[in-house]
Amino acid sequence: MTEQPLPASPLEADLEFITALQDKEPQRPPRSQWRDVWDQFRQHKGAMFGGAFLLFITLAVIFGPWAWDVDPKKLDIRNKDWRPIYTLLWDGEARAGWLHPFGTDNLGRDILAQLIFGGRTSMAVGWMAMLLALVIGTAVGVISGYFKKLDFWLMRFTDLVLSLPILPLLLVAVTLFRQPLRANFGPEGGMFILIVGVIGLTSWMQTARIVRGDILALKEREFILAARSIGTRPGKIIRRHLLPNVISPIMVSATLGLATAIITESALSFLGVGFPSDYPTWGKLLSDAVPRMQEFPERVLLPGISISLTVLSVNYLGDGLRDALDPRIRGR
Amino acid sequence: MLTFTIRRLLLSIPTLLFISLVIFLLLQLAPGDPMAQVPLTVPPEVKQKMREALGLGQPLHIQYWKWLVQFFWIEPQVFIDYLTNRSALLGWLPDTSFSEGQLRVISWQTRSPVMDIVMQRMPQTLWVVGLSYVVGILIAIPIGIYSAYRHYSLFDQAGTFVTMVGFSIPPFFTGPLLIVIFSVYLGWLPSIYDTTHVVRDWASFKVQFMQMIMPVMVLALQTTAQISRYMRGAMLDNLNQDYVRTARAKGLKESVVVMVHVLRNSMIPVVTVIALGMPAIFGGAIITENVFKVNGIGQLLLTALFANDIPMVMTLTFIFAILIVLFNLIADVLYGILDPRIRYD
Amino acid sequence: EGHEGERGRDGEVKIIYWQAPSILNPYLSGGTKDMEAASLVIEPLGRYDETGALVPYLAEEIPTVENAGVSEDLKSITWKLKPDLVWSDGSPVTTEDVKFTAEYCMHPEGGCAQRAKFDGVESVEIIDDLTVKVTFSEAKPNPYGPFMGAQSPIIQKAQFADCLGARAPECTEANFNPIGTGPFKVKEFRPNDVITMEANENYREEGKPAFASLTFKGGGDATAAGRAVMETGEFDYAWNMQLAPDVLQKMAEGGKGKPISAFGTLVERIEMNLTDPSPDLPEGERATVQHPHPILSDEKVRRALSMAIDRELLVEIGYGQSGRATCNLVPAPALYASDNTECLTQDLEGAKALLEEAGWSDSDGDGVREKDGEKLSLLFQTSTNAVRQDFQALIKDWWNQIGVEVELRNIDASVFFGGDPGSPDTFQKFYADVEMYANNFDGTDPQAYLAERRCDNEPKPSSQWQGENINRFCSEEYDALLDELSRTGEMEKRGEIAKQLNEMLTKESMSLLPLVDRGRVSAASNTLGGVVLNTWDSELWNVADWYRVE
Amino acid sequence: MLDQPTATPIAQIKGLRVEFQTKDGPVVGVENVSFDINPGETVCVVGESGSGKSVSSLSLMRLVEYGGGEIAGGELLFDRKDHAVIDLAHSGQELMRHIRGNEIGMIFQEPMTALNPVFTIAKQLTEGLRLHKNMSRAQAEARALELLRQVRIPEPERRLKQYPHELSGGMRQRVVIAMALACEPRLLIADEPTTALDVTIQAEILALIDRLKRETGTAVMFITHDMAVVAQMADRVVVMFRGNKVEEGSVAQIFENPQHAYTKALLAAVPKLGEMRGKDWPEPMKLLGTKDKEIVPITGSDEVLLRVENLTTRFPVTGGLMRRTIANVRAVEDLSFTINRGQTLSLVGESGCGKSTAGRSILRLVEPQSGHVTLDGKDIMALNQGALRMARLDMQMIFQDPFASLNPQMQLAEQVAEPIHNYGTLKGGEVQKRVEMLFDRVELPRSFMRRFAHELSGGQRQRVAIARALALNPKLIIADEAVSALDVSVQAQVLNLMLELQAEMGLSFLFISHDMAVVERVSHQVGVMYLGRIVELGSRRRLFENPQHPYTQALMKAVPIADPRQRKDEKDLNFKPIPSPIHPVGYTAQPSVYKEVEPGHLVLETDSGY
Ligand SMILES: Nc1ncnc2c1ncn2[C@@H]1O[C@H](COP(=O)(O)OP(=O)(O)OP(=O)(O)O)[C@@H](O)[C@H]1O
Ligand SMILES: Nc1ncnc2c1ncn2[C@@H]1O[C@H](COP(=O)(O)OP(=O)(O)OP(=O)(O)O)[C@@H](O)[C@H]1O
Ligand SMILES: [Mg+2]
Ligand SMILES: [Mg+2]
Repeated sequence: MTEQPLPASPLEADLEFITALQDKEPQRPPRSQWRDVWDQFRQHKGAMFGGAFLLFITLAVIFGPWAWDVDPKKLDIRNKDWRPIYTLLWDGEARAGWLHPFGTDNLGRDILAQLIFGGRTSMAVGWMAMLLALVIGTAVGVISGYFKKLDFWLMRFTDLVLSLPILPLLLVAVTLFRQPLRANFGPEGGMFILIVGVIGLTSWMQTARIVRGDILALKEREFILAARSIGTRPGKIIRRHLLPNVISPIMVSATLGLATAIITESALSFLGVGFPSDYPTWGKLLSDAVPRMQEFPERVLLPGISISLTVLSVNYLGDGLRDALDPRIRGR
Repeated sequence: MLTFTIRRLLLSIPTLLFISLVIFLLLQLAPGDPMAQVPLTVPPEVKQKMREALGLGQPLHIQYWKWLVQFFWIEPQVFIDYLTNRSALLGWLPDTSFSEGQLRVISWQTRSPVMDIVMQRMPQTLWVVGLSYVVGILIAIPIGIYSAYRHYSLFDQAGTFVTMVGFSIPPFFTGPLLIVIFSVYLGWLPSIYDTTHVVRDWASFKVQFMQMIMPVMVLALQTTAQISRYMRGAMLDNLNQDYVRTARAKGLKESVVVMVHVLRNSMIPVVTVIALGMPAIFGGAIITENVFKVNGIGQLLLTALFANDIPMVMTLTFIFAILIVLFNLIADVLYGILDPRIRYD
Repeated sequence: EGHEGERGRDGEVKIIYWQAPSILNPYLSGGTKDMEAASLVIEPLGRYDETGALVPYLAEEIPTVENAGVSEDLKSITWKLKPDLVWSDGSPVTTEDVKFTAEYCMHPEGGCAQRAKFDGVESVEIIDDLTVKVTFSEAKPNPYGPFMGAQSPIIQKAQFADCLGARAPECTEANFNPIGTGPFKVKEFRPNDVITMEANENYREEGKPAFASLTFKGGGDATAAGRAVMETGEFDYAWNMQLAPDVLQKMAEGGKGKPISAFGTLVERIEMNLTDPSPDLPEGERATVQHPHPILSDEKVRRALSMAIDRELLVEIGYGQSGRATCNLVPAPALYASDNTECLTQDLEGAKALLEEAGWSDSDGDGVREKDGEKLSLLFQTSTNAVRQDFQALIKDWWNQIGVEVELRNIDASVFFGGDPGSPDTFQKFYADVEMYANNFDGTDPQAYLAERRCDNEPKPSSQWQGENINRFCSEEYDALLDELSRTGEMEKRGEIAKQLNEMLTKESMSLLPLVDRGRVSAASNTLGGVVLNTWDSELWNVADWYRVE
Repeated sequence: MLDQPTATPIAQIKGLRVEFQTKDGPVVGVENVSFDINPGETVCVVGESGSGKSVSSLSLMRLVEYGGGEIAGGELLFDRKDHAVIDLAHSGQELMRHIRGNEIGMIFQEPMTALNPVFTIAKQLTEGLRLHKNMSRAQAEARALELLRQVRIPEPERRLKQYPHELSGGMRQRVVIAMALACEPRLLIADEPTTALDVTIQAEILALIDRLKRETGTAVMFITHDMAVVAQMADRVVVMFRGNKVEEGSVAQIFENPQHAYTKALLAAVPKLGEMRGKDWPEPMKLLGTKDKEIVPITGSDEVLLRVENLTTRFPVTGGLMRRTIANVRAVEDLSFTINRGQTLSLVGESGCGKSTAGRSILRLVEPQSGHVTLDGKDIMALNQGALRMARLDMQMIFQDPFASLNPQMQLAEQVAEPIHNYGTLKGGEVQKRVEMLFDRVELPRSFMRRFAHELSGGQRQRVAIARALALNPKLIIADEAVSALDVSVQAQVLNLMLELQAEMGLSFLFISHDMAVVERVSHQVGVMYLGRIVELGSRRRLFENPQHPYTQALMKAVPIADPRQRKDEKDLNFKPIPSPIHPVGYTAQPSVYKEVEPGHLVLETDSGY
């Protein structure tokens, strides 16, 4: 194919009429896409709050151990059942002090340190399981929406997984995979992979359904046909044209997914299948503290609030991101 | 629509058979043993004998086939017998006795037919879990509507906040919390659900009401959170549609525009979401039932799981699978019925 | 005493078991919850009382050698029923029913959970309507297996006649609603949920039970059950309050009820795996006697591990009033309990010295001892249970202090105690270095219990991992002494031997570290009178004597 | 009518100013607009997209508030029946609700979305009646039936029970009109009521509104951007431009003696049917504002580039339990034509006649049943997927909806570069250069390269789509209704651009459209399609000057002409509903047999169903 020279524009403007007839130019100067995203994002107060809190809590659980270098597993029986420092405000007699600002548990383990370490695990489990579920859900959704032949089977597969009971599944997984995983990743790493795997593998179905529905609708849009007509391969159509357009339902699933993953992990702790017992997670701290919640309400409230705030901020962040990532909304 | 439904129903049969096989194999693979609750003082050989008496030693395919026959052939016969012998509806038919002498699906734990126990558990499960679903929906829908109508208002923000908090707090925390407040400190509500309570008159209804408040509320919190999010989203989508402007141009009242025109359209996706949530009602709510001792299907599944009562777990999960497949279908059909634009086949 | 009066005068009593009964036939289940629920309805010939002494129930008296009820050669025992006994349906109780009970449980296809109670029974002969004779194939120093205690009550022949052997599970109606002689009879049984009962109008004692009806609720967890009795007063009696002492105490402050406790033979212990559980070994050789444990085979290490534990503190944290630190595997009855208290004082320094002596020293300064390049590192497993996890944490902490690295693992109880040979996580397989659980023995005689530690009785692949010698202890001397015990009838002598055996396992070899002698804890409402907690039989053994205090 | 000075105007808009509060601060939707509407008069408001036409009308209904707008100034005087004149801009919503639908009726732009999809036609029609006229259900339904008859919907009884989606676009629009007329309003506002419709249906709707106006004496405010429609409908014309009124006058004045430059430019941009009479070759339009440039006819060559023979495309209709194919939609049936290098063949016809399917079948974006497509000697039908992809290098497509055919999430430069990347025709920096050159070529500022589709106007978007189609230097471009969605002024520019490109690069076009005037302007050859077949095929000149097939003749009649003196009469129109293209599986279609009436002018002899 030879390159044909395109002649320069022949139209020279007659100023008076051209203003009347030419297309209006957008008033705003062009800006970088990410600047735009950021500007839109910044306008969403909830998202800013959510993002800031999430950043804070992520940094806190990552760098917290340096700032507060107490070992969360360290027992100190003599100093058990300390109250958080603020109880001194109304009860001068309370066992509390700066040594353990959030108090200690019934074996004298420092609650602040446990919260930090527990947060690490919970956040990691939450994020990883959510990402895994998202990846699977999106993949299944996109594939079954896009390839008509696979649709039926993938959707029936989704039904299948939907009806699998999670608890026996986890027990099976533990039996089958714990030994090799433990050998390769250590007892905690292995369990981490297992839990993330099981939660991720059993919570992608909703995402898949929603994404599929959206893809089915998008597929009928003309720009997909256009992409096909300019020779875009299916893989690329999915990546470049379909996926960016289903980002908002994916965002919503992601928010709910993170919350569900953190909560499922805690439910597993509650049912006694999960990390080694001396390995704190927010869910486990919460469920361990429930029997003593009358005397030591802080032990349920602290992890409870941590979970809620994290989930909440992820939700707001998701709302904001969805608005910011959609150029149509961003334009307004 | 009818052929669509029939076609889907037919296709779901092999799907379900496959699901049952997967569940069966999964449970076989699962570690654990029905003898776990027998005290350690009972010697191993006795336990071995007990296992054999349960039919544990048989080859897998025989066990699976036996279950299939029992579930798909004998249990329906039992049901027919029940209908013709005892039910009010069909009791006038000559009594049948198809199932006499046939071995039904027997629970290892209780040595009684699984289906009988399931039927026994249904009322309290439906009362508590089902009612909580209804309550959750009844709360969620107005919240969703108003949040969308007053998008980004204070109410919307507060609604989002409360529902998300509700969604993020696990029931094993909210349950005991409510018990401590309302049962222990205030002494207003019972902490333990009485499954044998029968509502006969006003007073006994009050008792029933009191004992249901807490579990229903704990469960409804989760439903509310989810449904109100969907409702809000659907309303937002529809409020900007052209037909809303048309309705306004007719001079309709704002309430009619929103509550008739917009709501009807927004309910279409929400109703299907609600339908998809239905199987969970029959599946019970494991943790909440446990916390309040409601002893519905969820608690049944949990105890069966911990006791490794495979026939029970197998049957329950499979019933659950049937419901999921069925309600998936119902959701699709509902969608088609509610939305005149959708026509299957 | 205020509990005299007519039957049913006190209305309703409500009992909560956080594990719900699933069947009322102890022969088909063996689970404690089922057995105790059944004990309200069906009764044995005799029971153990709170001191472990035998008391007649359906029998006129307890047969002994002295009253010629037991033959001199210890090979037979003759029971005499009380006259005029009737079932709750009004039909008379006869020795036919007793004989049938034995037949029912001894049927080879029945899978009877209490089969061990009938071990060695050669025949059950009816002498007359009220007299029945049980003959054993060999001398039985303890002939009170059959028909004694909650495990082996008498069932009605008329009701169960069609339920023998393989047909046992088909008799749902009978299994759920057995006709009995006990103070109550079943009105409605909802498996795993709730049982409603009403007073048995044919009960043999005048004016008993004091309650006209009984509700037996199941489900939930110990905390909730305790709360319902002690804090909200919704229930009268709650079973098995396995809760941390501070939690229990806080609940008692609720003022509606109080915890009650009594001690039996249940001992929480740590088993030391004497074989090598390393995953590097081929399956089939792992944790078998072919490979002695590389670390724990050394008695000094085991002793050091024991010395590092502060048992009193464990009790304080985990059990409070309802536990006692112990160094014995057999803590009771007094006749068999050794007075060994050596282990009760924690000695971390001594433990360290002992490890040094054994060649384990921390040469690289990382806080973990090594020997020949191998780290002193242990995997410590137990079942999932809040108190056990606290124990694990504490013990791990102490062992860390003496330079032992510990990895903790907790396994779901249904798997851990399940005994499924396919699972790597059962306590029998013991694919870990140390493990913790509790066990006790039935009745008052420890012979069978001690005999579990015989050589060759360990779980192993060839026995499908069944076997009770969990720590794979093996000593010829021990086995010889066991044989002597089984030949000895004289009580004093038996006590001596049992103590010696107990010490061989604990004090001398340290192959098993008893930690806590665990009592039964239950909670009873302040308005409930007549409760006597019994650890040797069903907790509800004297429910006929319960009454309402105003 | 115009010369009656007596009646007071029904509505007077005085100095209207409407502002919208947006995130980027206030936006002025309408700056300063004043005009009157007299009883029994049709006032056409014209202007390009975004000039504030809809906002003015919505302000009159006081519906702008619901879209976030605010009437910032001016008066909206409305003469109620009792001759009390009130200012709508300041009356309460309660009163407005009474006026809306009752005294002012409104017809909206989009018939597809203006009806609530989940309610029956009856419900939607009677709602207003029951509210404003306090009718009982039965009365209201009787009136609804009457209304449907009035707007000439076939089988009105059945329609009442149907849902909007079961009606065709034209019928839906008629329902919307019936709805607006339900309470016999004194003022009817019609906001682009025909933009989305076919010519034939458009003609009918226009005639309908005109008739109703005459019969009921309602005043009509008719909003449109189509000058041809204005010529057909208006008594008076208001020209709007960027929120201001720039000119007002009687229809004759505006068309014959426009004063404002914008009006002139607008009129110049309107293609008029018959303008090309007597010319053999298509040529670019003479637009105002362009320098006096020579207008060169485009002759093309005689060399055949694309040959389509007996092309047939069917879509299966499945049904029954086993989902077997029970019938086929015969979208394209035995189609044959050729396109020469550098020339344009246009396919015209009504919605659903198979134009798009024909275009897509040639690219094999849908798989045809049978037939041959030869492009530059290459047999497209015989290619496998890989080769087909390569063959698409030579043929590209431009779609109808410029918004839908661009990915909203991608920057424009990326989208234009995408085909280049796909085929790897260029590498590295050259891609960028080529994209820049393409932007220059379609006269888009380079600053647009990093924008998103929604930031552009419709015409600009369509230019991006053209740039994308040009990126690979194709030989053939299939333009599927490429200008239908554009404003006239913009449409003219895009058309000129296409013609220029053709002249310079020797491109061939398959131009798909339903707009006869546009087709007349751009084509060398024209094929008229009906029910999947070409009923008449020939050179543009012969076909337009001597239409032979009855369908072609009817089509020609329906096209509105931008000349107020050539108004059509409803009597001239004579359209039958298009029969269903669905046929059972066993049905065999007859082959298309043509009669050559003139050299190169073929007319279908086979029964086409018309
Ligand atoms: N809801 C809104 N928010 C912000 N700006 C708006 C809104 N509605 C209209 N506008 C602005 O008001 C101006 C006039 O819009 P209007 O809809 O009246 O145009 P129009 O002449 O009807 O165009 P079209 O022919 O496309 O229908 C436009 O610039 C538009 O951007
Ligand atoms: N994917 C498809 N499946 C089934 N039928 C289809 C499909 N695409 C088009 N059709 C049918 O084929 C016929 C021709 O459709 P086509 O889109 O080609 O018409 P058109 O002339 O382009 O109409 P328009 O002017 O509305 O674009 C119509 O009856 C249409 O309903
Ligand atoms: Mg408009
Ligand atoms: Mg088309």
